[in-house]
Amino acid sequence: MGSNTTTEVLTRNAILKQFKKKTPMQEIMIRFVRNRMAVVGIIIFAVILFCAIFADFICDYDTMVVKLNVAERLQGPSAAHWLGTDKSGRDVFARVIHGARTSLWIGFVATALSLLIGGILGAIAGFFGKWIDELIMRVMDVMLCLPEMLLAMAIVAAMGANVVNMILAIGISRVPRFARIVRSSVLTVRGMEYVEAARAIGARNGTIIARHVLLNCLGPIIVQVTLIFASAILAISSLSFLGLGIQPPAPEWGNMLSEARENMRDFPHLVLAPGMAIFLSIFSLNLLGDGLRDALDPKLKQ
Amino acid sequence: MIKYILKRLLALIPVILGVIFIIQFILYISPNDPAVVILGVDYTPEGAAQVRESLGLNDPFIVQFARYVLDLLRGDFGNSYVTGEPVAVQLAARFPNTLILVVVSMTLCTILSLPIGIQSAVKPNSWFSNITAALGMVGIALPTFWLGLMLILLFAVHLEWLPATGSVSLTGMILPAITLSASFMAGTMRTTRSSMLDCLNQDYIRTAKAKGVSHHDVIDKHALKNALLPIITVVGVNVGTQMGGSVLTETVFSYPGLGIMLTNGIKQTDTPTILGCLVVMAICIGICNLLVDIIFAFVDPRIKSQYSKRG
Amino acid sequence: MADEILQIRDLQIEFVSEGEVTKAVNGVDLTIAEGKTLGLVGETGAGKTTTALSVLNLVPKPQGKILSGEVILDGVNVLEQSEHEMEKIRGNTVSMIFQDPMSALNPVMSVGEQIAEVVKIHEKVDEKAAMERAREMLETVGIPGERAVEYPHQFSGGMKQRVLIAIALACSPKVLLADEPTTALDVTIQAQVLELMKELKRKFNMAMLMITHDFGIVAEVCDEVSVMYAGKIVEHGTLEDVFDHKCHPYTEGLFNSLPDIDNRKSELKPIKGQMPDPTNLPTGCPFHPRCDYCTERCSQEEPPKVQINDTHYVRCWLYENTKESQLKG
Amino acid sequence: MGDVLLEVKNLKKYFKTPRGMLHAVDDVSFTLERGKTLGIVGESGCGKSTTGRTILRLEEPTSGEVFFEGRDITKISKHEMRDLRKEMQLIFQDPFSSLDPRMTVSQAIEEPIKLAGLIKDKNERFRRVLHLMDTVGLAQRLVNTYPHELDGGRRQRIGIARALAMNPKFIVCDEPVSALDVSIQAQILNLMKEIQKEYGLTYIFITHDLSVVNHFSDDIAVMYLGRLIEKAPAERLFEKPMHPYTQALLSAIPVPRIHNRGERILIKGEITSPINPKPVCRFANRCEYCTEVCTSQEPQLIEVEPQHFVACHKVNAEMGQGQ
Repeated sequence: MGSNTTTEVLTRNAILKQFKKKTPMQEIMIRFVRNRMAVVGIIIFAVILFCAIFADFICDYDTMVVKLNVAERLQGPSAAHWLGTDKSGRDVFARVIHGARTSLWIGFVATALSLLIGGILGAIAGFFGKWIDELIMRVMDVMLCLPEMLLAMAIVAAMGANVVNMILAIGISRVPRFARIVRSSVLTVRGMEYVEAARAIGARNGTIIARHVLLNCLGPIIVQVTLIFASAILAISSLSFLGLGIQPPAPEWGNMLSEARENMRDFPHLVLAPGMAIFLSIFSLNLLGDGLRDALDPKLKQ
Repeated sequence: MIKYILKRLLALIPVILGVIFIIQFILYISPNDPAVVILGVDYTPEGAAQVRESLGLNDPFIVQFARYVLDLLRGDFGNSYVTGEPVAVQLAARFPNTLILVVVSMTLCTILSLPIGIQSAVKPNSWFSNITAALGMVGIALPTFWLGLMLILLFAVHLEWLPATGSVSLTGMILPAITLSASFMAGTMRTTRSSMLDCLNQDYIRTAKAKGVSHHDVIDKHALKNALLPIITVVGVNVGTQMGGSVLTETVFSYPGLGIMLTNGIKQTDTPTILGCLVVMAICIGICNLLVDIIFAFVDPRIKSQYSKRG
Repeated sequence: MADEILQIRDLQIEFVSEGEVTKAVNGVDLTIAEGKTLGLVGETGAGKTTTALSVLNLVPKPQGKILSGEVILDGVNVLEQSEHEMEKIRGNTVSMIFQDPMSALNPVMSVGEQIAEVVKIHEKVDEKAAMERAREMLETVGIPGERAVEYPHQFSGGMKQRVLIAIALACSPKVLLADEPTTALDVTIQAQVLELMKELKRKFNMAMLMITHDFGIVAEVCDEVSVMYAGKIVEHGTLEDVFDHKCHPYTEGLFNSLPDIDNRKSELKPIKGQMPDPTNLPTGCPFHPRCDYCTERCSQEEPPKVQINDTHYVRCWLYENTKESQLKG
Repeated sequence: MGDVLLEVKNLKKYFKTPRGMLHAVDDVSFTLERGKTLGIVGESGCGKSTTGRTILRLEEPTSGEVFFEGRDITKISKHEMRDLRKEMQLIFQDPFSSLDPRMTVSQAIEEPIKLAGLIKDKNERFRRVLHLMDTVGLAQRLVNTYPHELDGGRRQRIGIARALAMNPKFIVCDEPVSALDVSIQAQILNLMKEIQKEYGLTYIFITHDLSVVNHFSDDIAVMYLGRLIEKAPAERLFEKPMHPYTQALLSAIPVPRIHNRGERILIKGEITSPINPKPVCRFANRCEYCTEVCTSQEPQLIEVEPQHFVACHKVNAEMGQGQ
């Protein structure tokens, strides 16, 4: 048993292990980690994500985030209130932290929604082609004629401003983007010779789609997911800023900015903090997306 | 060429009809009752029924859609539920303001970002290229409305150089235009840079160099003309996105344009106003796309010859 | 000799990317006499194109670095010329035709403009005269002059290559560098283009460096041939020298890899192994790992240039003693 | 006639294009005996690759029949066709795009065996993979390598191993060596000859390189714009090409020798594309012997001497006179 001098005795795993190499996934990781900006992006995003997940441990929601406390209104930064308080005496730091939770989860659900709908539509259009492709893409073209912001506003206008409607509005308005990117990557991969090669060895359509097409489409879609996540976060705060999204006293960066406007002349920190939070989330996601794009780019693989 | 333009123009019609259809459908399925908006405190079930009947809201959706389109052809956008005035009047007053803002900001954005993008592509590893790339990353991530607020703080509140409120005047336009163009500037710059870089790596650039074409002409005559195609597309798409972005900018600066009208319309659930604003913006964007297609045909001989031969 | 129009001496070029050094050209010497054609034969990655680009001083920077050597074109060392000086030389004294005609023409300029451009740069003529010349050049390469207003996408691959030849020849250069000009073309079109190039070479009386991997093309158009392997010229001679008295095992291997069109039963005797990795070239003779005659010495010491006769030399230890015996005999 | 493995009858494949119907393969018929190699040559756009793919039903034929071991495979269900794929394989032209970039060498070779369910035991299956790698000359240490890390020759060896994995009887080789350097090309050609002998394979060898096809094939078929215009045993075709296009094609080969070079026949013009072709000789506009009949009637493929088929009015007329 112990002898592994001949091929006969060696099992499959033993040989595979003997010549073990880096998988493409590991190589992508290495390329990603080498990219300094991408690492900065992922660190910033990790901090924001941490705040969002553990917001309740960092600051109590009921006492610090939503409770009115007129006695302590409009204070500057202090030991008790790191970023001061707003016009209702609520702790700005606590609101920014809890705002991360709002933005991230709504953004996440909205992105997932649009990926789901757009992905399915794009995949159908790409796989089946012909009239169904024509139909889906014409509808997407029409939707693209309406900027995402305006479409989202129209949906909120019709359905009313609340969390569910906002998810719907942001999710649906980003469907065309996903549909297009998924369709084009499906088309590219479908045209590759290795897909025909799989058919030539008798693979079924299902196997081809799962093993060869989808796996190879993943790269550009992942990149797009990060970028659309960023745009969803921006949309949430934009809608809330306009008063069409999350309503105060619930903490949201956009509505914080909107509320802070009237006092910004004397208390500029009120607009600085939530603005920086929006900026950093989008910035980090964009860096992440760019880093992923570079790491996944087959051209750099040589 | 004329045939090409006509063909594009015809293709625009179903797109605009489609946009109107989508917007109207979204508003149609809304649970909001227009009668409540119109009657306000005078609301009675009978009165409401009468209002609905007179507005034709009991008709099937497709009839309402057809009626709206037909009215639109006569320039009739319906009357506001809140004020009862024709929406068209309001639109006529507001739309030019938004258009001016978008045009100014577009121009600003293009004038600044094209040369920067080209320069940073020509010298891809220089400090200039690195700094502008970093600025671009920051610019893209800046939320428009926050940037607007910060600019007000700096230039209106602290330095007191410019008014905090936007208006259709030289000084009143500066801050809104900068705000609106900032994020697009970064995007246009990045596209210019990457499409220039792409073109500079093409074989025909090597051919041009081998001919003895000077460095300057290689960039101006050979690379730029090819790089222009994706840039034009992005600038075209920007117009649409800027229309969307103008809603936020106008709100920040209380600039009297379509954006504020739209936001107010939504808050008051004033359907004809919402519909009117969105339709005007969509038509505007459609026309922009048409212009891009036409410019494309002039720049790209592949489209031009396709039509000149058989047209 | 006075009539040498192009002379490359001890050229060494390497590329650096992501810390890896690719040794593309490792001490190339070659000369072309006025009006003669030299074939440069080798497989992918042998450094043929890089050698040709160095004549135009167009080795891509900053990755590409010319470590040593000189390229003397019509009496001037182009590697020492300023960019401005080079612009006057490129397209005028020396022109180049590239491998892929599909992407070598600018898609948004008419072919007439592209030919006229080179005329305008090098000969002080106005727009109209330049366009007139462009039309003449098109006729010269067998395309009706009125097609000058058309754009590259309206031409087929063979036609595009003709346009590129017209661009290259518009200013009657003394040297033409042709980088696999027919590889991307079909056989019958290749025959047309080769015929055209031979005819034009006579007409313009220029020297030509013909880069190819095909000995058939060499036999067709060249006077002399250099065989390149891993950035070095391993054998050089006249057509007779190389075709009838080939010396280097690599040259021999290349010929043995070609199917014999007259004897279809003949067996192919391929060279064993793969092309060496240019970032990690073997020591000694770069061909030694694939060579059937490899000795201890081959793997350690680089073989010198051995002159077989006046026109024929080879870089191989096998012929080390040939020189003396030849001299004696 | 010997043991016929493949018979193609009036095979047609048309594609719809914006400019009209593209007759990529138009009425092609031939038979191929077991253990032999048929070379199909022609220039780009002549339909040689489409012919190969249509025979394997990777493209559905527009009309016509393909008999494989006496069975018309154009009539069988997709399910049956999948089973039949074990017997008929394809080697691709481009060793760079025909391999899934996310599959290692061993995974790529294992895939067809797994899909066909030939060997259930994992270790046994893997031994088969190693055996195949050995057959095509891939070192065992490459099992976990990805295609992008290998050169063209090695990638093409993977492609051959994949094709061999299911013990096929028949392989269509679509320009298997045209992307490779000369020295590697000879290695692969020799390898393909060896495995043909060892496995008793029948090949269709598609290429544009006439000297390669001459070396490799028993019979050669020449295609032009979707039509089969001449077919003959390789020796005969090179000795006495009859169709003017074949003559020009053969004379256009740059021969790597400096003595006894033949005179070259240059043909004018360029290949167009067979979109809505008129029923005339498709070579007529480039042919120096073109007569009235060439531009009014389509020539049929006729056996002018044993095993030598030509579709040319001029040849037909001459042979008719001769008899």
